[in-house]
Amino acid sequence: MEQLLVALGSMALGVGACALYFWGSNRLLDLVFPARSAHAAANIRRANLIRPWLFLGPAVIILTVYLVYPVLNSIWLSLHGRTGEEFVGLDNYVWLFGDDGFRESIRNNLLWLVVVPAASTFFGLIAAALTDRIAWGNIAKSLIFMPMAISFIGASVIWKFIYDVRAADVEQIGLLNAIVVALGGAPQAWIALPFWNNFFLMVILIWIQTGFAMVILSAALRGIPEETVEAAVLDGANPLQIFLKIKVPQIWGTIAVVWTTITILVLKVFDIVLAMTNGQWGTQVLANFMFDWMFRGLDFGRAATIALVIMALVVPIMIWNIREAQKDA
Amino acid sequence: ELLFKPGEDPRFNWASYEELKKQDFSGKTVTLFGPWLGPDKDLVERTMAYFEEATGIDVQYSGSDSFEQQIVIDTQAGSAPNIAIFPQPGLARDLAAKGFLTPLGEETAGWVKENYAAGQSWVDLGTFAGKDGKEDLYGFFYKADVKSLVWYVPDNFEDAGYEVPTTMEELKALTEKIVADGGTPWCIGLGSGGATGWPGTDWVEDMMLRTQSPADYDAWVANELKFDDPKVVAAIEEFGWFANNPKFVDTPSAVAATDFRDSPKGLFASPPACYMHRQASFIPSFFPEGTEMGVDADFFYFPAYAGKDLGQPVLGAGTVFSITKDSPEARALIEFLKSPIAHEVWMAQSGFLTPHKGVNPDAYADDTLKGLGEILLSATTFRFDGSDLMPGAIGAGAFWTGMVDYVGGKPAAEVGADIQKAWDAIK
Amino acid sequence: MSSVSLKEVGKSYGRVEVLRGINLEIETGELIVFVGPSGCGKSTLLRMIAGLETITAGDLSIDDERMNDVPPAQRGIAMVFQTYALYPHMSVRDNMAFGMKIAKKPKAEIEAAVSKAARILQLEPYLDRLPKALSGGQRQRVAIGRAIVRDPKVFLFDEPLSNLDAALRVATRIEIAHLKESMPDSTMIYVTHDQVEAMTLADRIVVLNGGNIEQVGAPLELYENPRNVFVAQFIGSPAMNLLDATVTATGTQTTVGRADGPAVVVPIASQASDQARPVRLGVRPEDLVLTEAEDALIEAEVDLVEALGETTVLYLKGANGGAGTIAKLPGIHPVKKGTRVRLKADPAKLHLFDEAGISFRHR
Amino acid sequence: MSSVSLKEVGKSYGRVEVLRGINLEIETGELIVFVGPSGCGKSTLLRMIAGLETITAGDLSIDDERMNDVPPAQRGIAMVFQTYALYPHMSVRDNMAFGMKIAKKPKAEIEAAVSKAARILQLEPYLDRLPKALSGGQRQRVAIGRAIVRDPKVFLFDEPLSNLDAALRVATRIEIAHLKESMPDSTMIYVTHDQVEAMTLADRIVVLNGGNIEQVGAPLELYENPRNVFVAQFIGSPAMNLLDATVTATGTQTTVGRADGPAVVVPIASQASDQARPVRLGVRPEDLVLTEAEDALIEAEVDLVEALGETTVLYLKGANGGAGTIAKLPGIHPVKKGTRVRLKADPAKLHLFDEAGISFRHR
Amino acid sequence: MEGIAGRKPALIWAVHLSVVLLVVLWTLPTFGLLVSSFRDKDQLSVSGWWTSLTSTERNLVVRAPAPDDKGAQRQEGAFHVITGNVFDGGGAGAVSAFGVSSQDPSAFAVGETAVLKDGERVSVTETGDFRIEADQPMTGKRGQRLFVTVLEPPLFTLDNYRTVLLSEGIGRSFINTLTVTIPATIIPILIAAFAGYALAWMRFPGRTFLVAMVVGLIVVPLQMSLIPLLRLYTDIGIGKSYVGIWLAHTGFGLPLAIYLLRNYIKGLPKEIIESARVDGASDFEIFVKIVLPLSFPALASFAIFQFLWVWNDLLVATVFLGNNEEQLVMTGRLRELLGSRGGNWEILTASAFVSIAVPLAVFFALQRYLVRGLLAGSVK
Ligand SMILES: Nc1ncnc2c1ncn2[C@@H]1O[C@H](COP(=O)(O)OP(=O)(O)OP(=O)(O)O)[C@@H](O)[C@H]1O
Ligand SMILES: Nc1ncnc2c1ncn2[C@@H]1O[C@H](COP(=O)(O)OP(=O)(O)OP(=O)(O)O)[C@@H](O)[C@H]1O
Ligand SMILES: [Mg+2]
Ligand SMILES: [Mg+2]
Repeated sequence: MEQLLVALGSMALGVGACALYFWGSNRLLDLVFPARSAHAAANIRRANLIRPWLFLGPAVIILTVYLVYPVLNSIWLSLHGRTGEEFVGLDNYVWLFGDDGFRESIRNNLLWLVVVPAASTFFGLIAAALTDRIAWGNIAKSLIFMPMAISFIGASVIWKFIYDVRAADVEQIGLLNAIVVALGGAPQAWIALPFWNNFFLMVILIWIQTGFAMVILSAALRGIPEETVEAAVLDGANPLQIFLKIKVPQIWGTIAVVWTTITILVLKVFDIVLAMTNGQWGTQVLANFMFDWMFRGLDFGRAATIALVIMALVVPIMIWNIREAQKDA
Repeated sequence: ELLFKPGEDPRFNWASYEELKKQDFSGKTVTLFGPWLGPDKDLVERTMAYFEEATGIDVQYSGSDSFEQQIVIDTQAGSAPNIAIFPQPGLARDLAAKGFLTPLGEETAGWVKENYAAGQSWVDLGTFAGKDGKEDLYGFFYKADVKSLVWYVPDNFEDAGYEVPTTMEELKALTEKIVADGGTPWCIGLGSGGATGWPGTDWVEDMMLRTQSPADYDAWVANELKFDDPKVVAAIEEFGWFANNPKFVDTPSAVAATDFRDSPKGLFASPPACYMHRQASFIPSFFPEGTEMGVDADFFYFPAYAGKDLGQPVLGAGTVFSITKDSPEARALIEFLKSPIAHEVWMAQSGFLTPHKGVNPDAYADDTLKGLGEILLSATTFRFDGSDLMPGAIGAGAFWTGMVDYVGGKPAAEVGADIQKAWDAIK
Repeated sequence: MSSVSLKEVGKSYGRVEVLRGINLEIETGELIVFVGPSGCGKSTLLRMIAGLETITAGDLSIDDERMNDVPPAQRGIAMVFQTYALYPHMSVRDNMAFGMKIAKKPKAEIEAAVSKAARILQLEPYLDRLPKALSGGQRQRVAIGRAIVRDPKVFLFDEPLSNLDAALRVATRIEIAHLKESMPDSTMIYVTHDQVEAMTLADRIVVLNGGNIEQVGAPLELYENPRNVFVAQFIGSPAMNLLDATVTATGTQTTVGRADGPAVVVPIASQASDQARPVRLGVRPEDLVLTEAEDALIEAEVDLVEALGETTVLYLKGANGGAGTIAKLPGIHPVKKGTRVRLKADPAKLHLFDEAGISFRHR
Repeated sequence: MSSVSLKEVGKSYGRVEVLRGINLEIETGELIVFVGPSGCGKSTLLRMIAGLETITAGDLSIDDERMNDVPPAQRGIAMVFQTYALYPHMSVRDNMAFGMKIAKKPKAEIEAAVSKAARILQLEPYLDRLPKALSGGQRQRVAIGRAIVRDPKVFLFDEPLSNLDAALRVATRIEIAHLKESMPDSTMIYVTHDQVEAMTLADRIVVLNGGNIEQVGAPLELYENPRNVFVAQFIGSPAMNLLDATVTATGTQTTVGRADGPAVVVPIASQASDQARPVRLGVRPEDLVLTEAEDALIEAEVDLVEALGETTVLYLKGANGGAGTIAKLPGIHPVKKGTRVRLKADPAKLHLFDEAGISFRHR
Repeated sequence: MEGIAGRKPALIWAVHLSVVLLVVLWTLPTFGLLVSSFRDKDQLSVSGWWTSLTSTERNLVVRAPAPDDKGAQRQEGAFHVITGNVFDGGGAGAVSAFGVSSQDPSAFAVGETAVLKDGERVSVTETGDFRIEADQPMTGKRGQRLFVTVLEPPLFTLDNYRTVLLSEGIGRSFINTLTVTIPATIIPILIAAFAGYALAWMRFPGRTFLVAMVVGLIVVPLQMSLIPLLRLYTDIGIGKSYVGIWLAHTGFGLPLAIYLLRNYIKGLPKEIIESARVDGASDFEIFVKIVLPLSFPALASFAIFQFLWVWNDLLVATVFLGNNEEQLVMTGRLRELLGSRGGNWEILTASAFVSIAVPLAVFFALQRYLVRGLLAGSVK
C-alpha cells in the first residue's frame, strides 16, 4: 500500500513537474512582458521572440543530452582504442571493413533491410486490402495487429515454441517440426540451419510488424477516392487490376512511410537476434554485433564505429525524410 | 533467521564466526552485485546473513542474468557496487585493466596461497594487470566448480550391464558399445541463449588437458599456442569424435540448438534417450524435480587417456569476488570470505565447492558434493576454464561461435583458424 | 447509339426504399437530365444504370437487352464523376487509355482513340501531364475524354460541373453542349441539381423528388407548364410565388378570390366541382411588373432590395408576417426598403394548383 | 462603431509583392465588400486588417489609432472564416464564449452575450451541440455568433458563404443583410468572389485586381459606370460584350465606326484628340434586344441557345471565328441555333473604353 | 462499392478464406503460447500444445520405496512385499504396460508379472498400484525402478500462473513498472507536443534546422547513449532513480514523438488557430485549449507506442534503474525467473503471457485512435 502511494506520488511529481515547467515559464513570461500594459505591442513582440524557446526548451535540451551528445561521443570514441584513451585514427574503421563478423553482419543486415520491410509491407498491404472488404475485418485487424503489443523477448519465447526441435524419435513440441514430421520429413534445427535461419529470425519481426503496416495502409486505402475505383470498374478492370494499378499507386506515399519506419526499426532491433541466436550460426546483425563489442569485447572504440555504420546506413532514408519534412515546413 | 544456529552444529567452525564479531560496522552497508538469481540468490543471501549478523553490515545483494553488460555499464558510469561477483575472471581482468577494480593487497594474496589447495594457481588466476600495468591480486575466488564430470543414471548402467569407465579408452569403448547395443550414448546441448556454444568450449578444454601437457594448455590460454595449432585442432577433433558422430548423440542435427539445461533430461527419459552427459558440477540444478543425487543420478570423473601420461587433469571454474568500489565494509566482506564459516555454511546447503583447505569436508551437504570436493582438492593437474581466461571477445565470443560452427559441420582446422583470426584482430 | 429503358425500377438499402417505380424511356441520341433536391436519388439512379449499384426491383434495359446483372464494364456505358475521379498517378494519356489497355486493345487503336478525344477536347498540350498539374476545368475535360475514348453507347454524368467555379462552370457547360452536338448519336444521362444546367443542356428533364419522378419533359415545358407545385417551385429562381386563393367561378376561365387581394381571372379551365375549392395561385417573380393600378395582384411593403444592375429583386413582406413574395424586375429600379409597391402579372402567365399541388392545366 | 483607414498599405512575401499602395477609408457602420478574381489579394488584405499577417508597408488605423503592430485580439475586430473555423471539440456555447473566457470576463456577462447572439441567429436550440452535429448553414451562423459575442468594432468576413450550397447561400446572405441592419454601427468588411453577394450586400464595393484597387464605389455605380474594362467585365454576368471600334467623331457625343457593323453614336463626351483613336464599345448582354432594323448594332449567327424560361441567352458567333457576343433576352424566345439575328441596344447604356481600358466617362 | 452488379460470389469467399488464413497464421503462435501456459508442465515438455486436448501416452519412470527405508517392506505370509502406486508422486491416468528395465520399458502388459533376476516378482495394475514380492527380505538403498506406459488425460492447470504471479516481489515489480511507464509515457508526450506545436505554428529562426535535426535523430541507436548518460547521471547526482529513467525514456522516445506530433499538429486547420488568436488566446492558451484536445488521436497513438516500448523495455530499465529488490521492473523480474529456470517451458509461457497482458489491454483500449493519429499529416 505504502509502495503504491510512493509510486503514485512520484508519478504525480514527475508529470506535475513537467507540466508545471510549461505553465510556470509561460506565466513568468507573461508577467515580465505583460500583454495588457502601456507597451503591449512591444511586450508581445518580445514575448513572442522568447516563447518558442520556452516551448522547445526541454525538447532541445533533452535531445542534445540524450542523443546529440552520445553521437558526438561515439564519433570521438570511434577514433580511439578500446579504453577510449589512445587515439588510433581510422584504425577501427580499417579493422571493421576487414572483419568477417562485420561482413557477415552487413550481409545479413542487408538481407534484413530488404526482406523485413518488404515482407511486412507486403503482408500488411494484403491484410489491409482484404480485411477492408469484409464485415469482420476489424476483428481480423485487431488479431493481426496483436503481435505489436508483444515485447521482442516475449516474441522470442513464442517463436522458440515454433522452432523447437527434438530428436527424431520423440514427439516434436515445436509446431514447425511437428508439421514437417507429419509430412514425413526429418525434424530440423531451424535456427541453426545456415543461411535460412536468417529468414526464420526475420519471420519474427515480420510477424510483429505486419500489423503496424496493415493499420497504416488500411487507413490509406480507405482514403483513396471511391470514384477512382468505380471509374476503374467501369473501365473493365478486375479486382486484382484495380488493386495493383489503381489503389497501390495511389498510396505509394504511405507505403514509403511504412517502409522507412520499419527499415529504421530493423536497423535498431537486436533483441530478437540476441534472444534467439545471439548471432550464432551466421545470423549476426549490426546492432547485435555492436552490442557484442561493447559488452563482450569491451572495446568501446569498435562498438562506436559499428554504431556509426548503422547510422550511416540510414542516412539516405534520413535525408529523404528531412526533405519531406522541409517541403511543408 | 540464520540457517544453522551459531554454536550448535559441530561440523562448523564457529570460532571463525565469533572472530568476525570483533568488528563493528553497525549501520553500514555493502552492495554486492553478481550473476546469481533464484535459488542461487537465496544461497548467497543465506550465507551473507552470517556476515551481517556478526558485523552489523547490511549486505545488499542484487543479481542479474545480464550481469556482464550491467557491470560494464556500471563501472564505466561510476555507479558500481562495492563488490562485483564475476562468473569468470576474463571480464574482471578487462575491468582491472581499465582501472575499475581495487587491488586486494599482498596480505590476501598470501592468504590464498596458504589456504587454498594449489594456492599459487588461484593467486595467479586472480592476478591481473591494473591500469598502470602493475600486476596485483584483484580477484578472490570463492565458490568453485568442477567441470571434468560425466553424469549418468546408475540404474540404467546396471540395466544394460555397463561399467563406469576409468580411462578415456574405456569411455570411447563404452560409447561404441552403447551404439552397438542400439542405444544413444551421449546427450550434448550447446544452447544457452545468448551464450550458446560455451558447453562446447568446456569439452575442448577438457580434451586439451587430456591430449596436451598443462604447459601447452597454459600457452594456449595465453594464445602463445595458437588456436590453429595442430595440437588445438586435434583437441577440437577429440570433441568432435563424440559430438559430431550422429550415432553418438541424441539429437545430432541440433547439438548446438539444444539448450544445455534441457540436454541432461535425456538421461532420465524412458527409455533413456542417452546414457551419459558431460557437464560441470552445477548441472544437477537442472535435473528433473525430485532427482535424488547418488540414487537417481550420479557422476564419474571424465577420465584421462591411460595411454598418455598426463595424470588426472581436472578442469574447473570459479566465481571471482572483486572490489569495484572500495570501502572498509567491502574489505571486511573479503575478510569474511576467508573465514571457514563462510565456506562451510554454503557447503552445507548445496552447489558449493571450495578449494579452501581449512574447512571441514564433512560440512558438505551430501556425498556427491563431498566427492566433487575431493576431486577438486586432489587433482594432480588443476586448470581453470580456459575460455573464461581468454579475452571476452574470444572466450565469450569467437570460441563460442567456433563451437557452434564446428558442430554445424565446419572442419576443425577452419574453426581454429577463424578463432585465431578473431584473436589476432583484438590485439 | 442506344436507348435506355427503365421499367418499375426501385432501390432499397435494407429497409430504406430510396427509389420506387421508376419508369422511363430514353431514346437514342437524347440528352436527359435528372434534377431534384439533394438526396432525392438522382445519383443512385444513375449509378444503377452504370451498374455501380445493384437494382433491387424492376428492369433496366439498354438497347432492349436486360442489363440488371451485367457487370458495369460490359454495359457499354461511360461515366463522368463529380470529383473527376482521375487516376492521380497516371498521365492524362494513360488516364484516357486505361480502359482500352485493360481490354487489351491494339496500341495503334488506343493511340488513335486517345488523340481523337484529345483533339475534340483540346487536351493535346496536356497529354503527358499528371492530373494534379491541371486546372479543374481541364481535369473535367480529361474525365470526359476518358468517357469518349470508351466509345460508349450511353454517357453518364454525375454533377460533372459542381466542383468548378462559376465562370468555369459556364464555360464547361457550353463545351458539353457542343460535345453533344458533335455526337448526335450518343445517349447522355446527366445528373445535376443546378437548374440552369438542366435547362440549358437537356433535351428532356426528369424531375425527381423523394424517390419518385415528378415530371418528365422538355425544359421550357417544365418552366411554362409545371405539373405540380414541386416542379413549379423547383424550376426557376427565385422560386415561383404561391398565393392562397379560393375558386369563385369555374368554366374555361377560372376566377379565384383571395383574402389579401383582389379576385383574379385566370385563363385556365376548371370544372364546376372545383367551385369553392381552396387553390394556390402561382406567379413567377420575373413575371411580376410594377404597376400603379389599384387592383394590383400584390400590394406589399418592401423588406429588402437587391439591386444587381441587370435585375432588381424585391423581397416583399407577407401579410401578417407570413411568407412574403419575391419580384424580379429587369433593370435598375430606385425602390427603397419600406415603401409599399404594387405588382401585377399577365394572367396568361399565372398558374393554378389544387390542394394536392397538381396544376389545373395537367388535370 | 469604428472607422478603418488604410494608407499606402502594401504586402510582400519576400520578393513577391502581393499588394501595393492600397488607400481606403472605411467609415463607421459601412459594409464594404472586397471582390476580385482569385489570388488578387482580397484575403491577404483582410488578414492584414485582422492582424494575422504583418503589414510590410503603409499604415493601418482603426479609429485613428495606428494598428500595424497591435496583436489581433487587441484590435477590436472579429473574423468569420470561409471554413467556419469552429473549435470542433467545444459546444456551440463554448465556441461563442471562448473569446470572453480568455479575456476572463465574468460568467454572467458571458452568459448574457452568448444568449443574445444565439437569439439573433436563432441558434438557441443548438447551444449544447458540437459543431459536427450542425448543418453547414448553422455552422456558419455559429461562426458569425462567435464574432458577434466579441462585440467588435469591425467585423471581418472571408468568403463566409462559399462553402454553402446555392439555396443556403441565398438564405444566409439575406440573414447577413438583416444582421447588418440590426447593427447599424458596426463596420463590416466582407470578402467574396461572388458578385451577386457583393452587389446585394455592399454599401460600397472595392474591386481588387493584381494587388491594386481597380475601383471603389456603390454597387450600382460600378454596374452603371465602371471605371475600366476590368470592372466592367467583372461586374455583371455574363460579362459585358466588348466590340472593337474607332472614334470617328468627337464632341459631347462620340461617334465610333466599326469594321463589322454600322457606326454608332454614343452619348459620351470625347475630346478632339480622341479622333481616330481605337476604342472598345461595351454593351451588357442584358441590354441587347432583338430588332429587325437593318442598322442593328450586332448581326450574327446564333451558335447556341440557352432557354432558361425566365431569360434566353444567345451565344453569337464572332466575325471570322473571333470572340462572339452574348445576349440575354428576358422571357422565352423561339430562336433556333444557326439562324442570324440582329440586336440593338439603347445608346445610353453603351460604354466606351480607350486603349488603356479606361472608361471615357471616367477620364 | 458493395453494390456493383455482376460480382462473383466465389471471389467474396476467396477473400474470406484468405483473411481466415492470415488471421490463423498471425494468431497461431500466440495462441499456442496461451494454450501452453495452461498446460501441465510435464505434458508441456513432451507433447505439442495442439495435442493438449487428447490424452497423451507417456513413459514414466517411478522408483519404488527403497527396501532399506523404514516401513517400506511388509511381510505378507511367506512373502516380503513392497506396494505403492506409480502416481504417488503426482499425475493420473491409465497404465497400459510396464517394465522393470530401461532396456525394455514396456515389456509387460498390466496384470502380468515380471520376474527379476534376483527372483523378485513385480506386478502393476491399470490404476497404477504396484506390488513387489520376494521370498526373502529385500535389501538395498535404491528402490526398484518401474517403467510404466501411461495414457494421461489432458491436464490443464493454473499452477504456471500461480508460480509466476505469486513469485516473490512480482507485485512490487508491477508497481515499479507502472511508476516507470506512466511518467515515461506522459512526459515525452507533453514535451513533444509543446515542441511539435512550436515547430508547426510558431515563427522563429532555426525552425527548419530543428525539424531536420529531429528527423535525423530518430535513427540514433540508443545503445550508444547508455554509458555516457549513466556517467552523466552519476556525476550530477541523479544516479539510478526514477527521474533518471523517465528522462532517459523521454530522450529516446522524443524524436519520433516530436516528428509525429508536429506532423499532426501542422495538419490542424490554420483557421482554427487563427480564430483562437483573434479571440485573444495566447500561444499557451491556444496550445492547451485548442491544440491539445484536437490532437488527442495523435497523442493516444503515440502513447500506445511509447507505452508498449517502455513496458517491454528491459535494457534501459536495467541500466538506469538497477537490479535490486526495490527497483526491479516486471521485465527484469520475469527475465530473472527465466534466467534461473531456463529449461522450464511452463514458467516461460506463463510469464511471457503475463508480460503481454497489460500492453494488450492498453492496445485494445486505445487502438481506435491509432490510425487517425499516426497517419494524419505524415502523408499527403
Ligand atoms: N448506402 C446507402 N445506405 C442507405 N441509404 C443510402 C445509401 N446511399 C444513399 N442512400 C440514401 O439514398 C438517398 C438518395 O441518395 P443519392 O445520392 O442518390 O441522392 P442525390 O439525389 O444524388 O443527392 P445529391 O444531390 O446530394 O447528390 C439519400 O437519401 C441517401 O441518404
Ligand atoms: N505565404 C505566402 N507566400 C507567398 N505568396 C503568398 C502567400 N500567401 C498568399 N500568397 C499570394 O498572395 C496572393 C494573394 O492571395 P490571397 O489569398 O489574398 O488571394 P485571394 O484574393 O483571397 O484569392 P481567393 O479568392 O482564391 O481566396 C496570391 O497570389 C497568393 O499566391
Ligand atoms: Mg569454457
Ligand atoms: Mg448525388
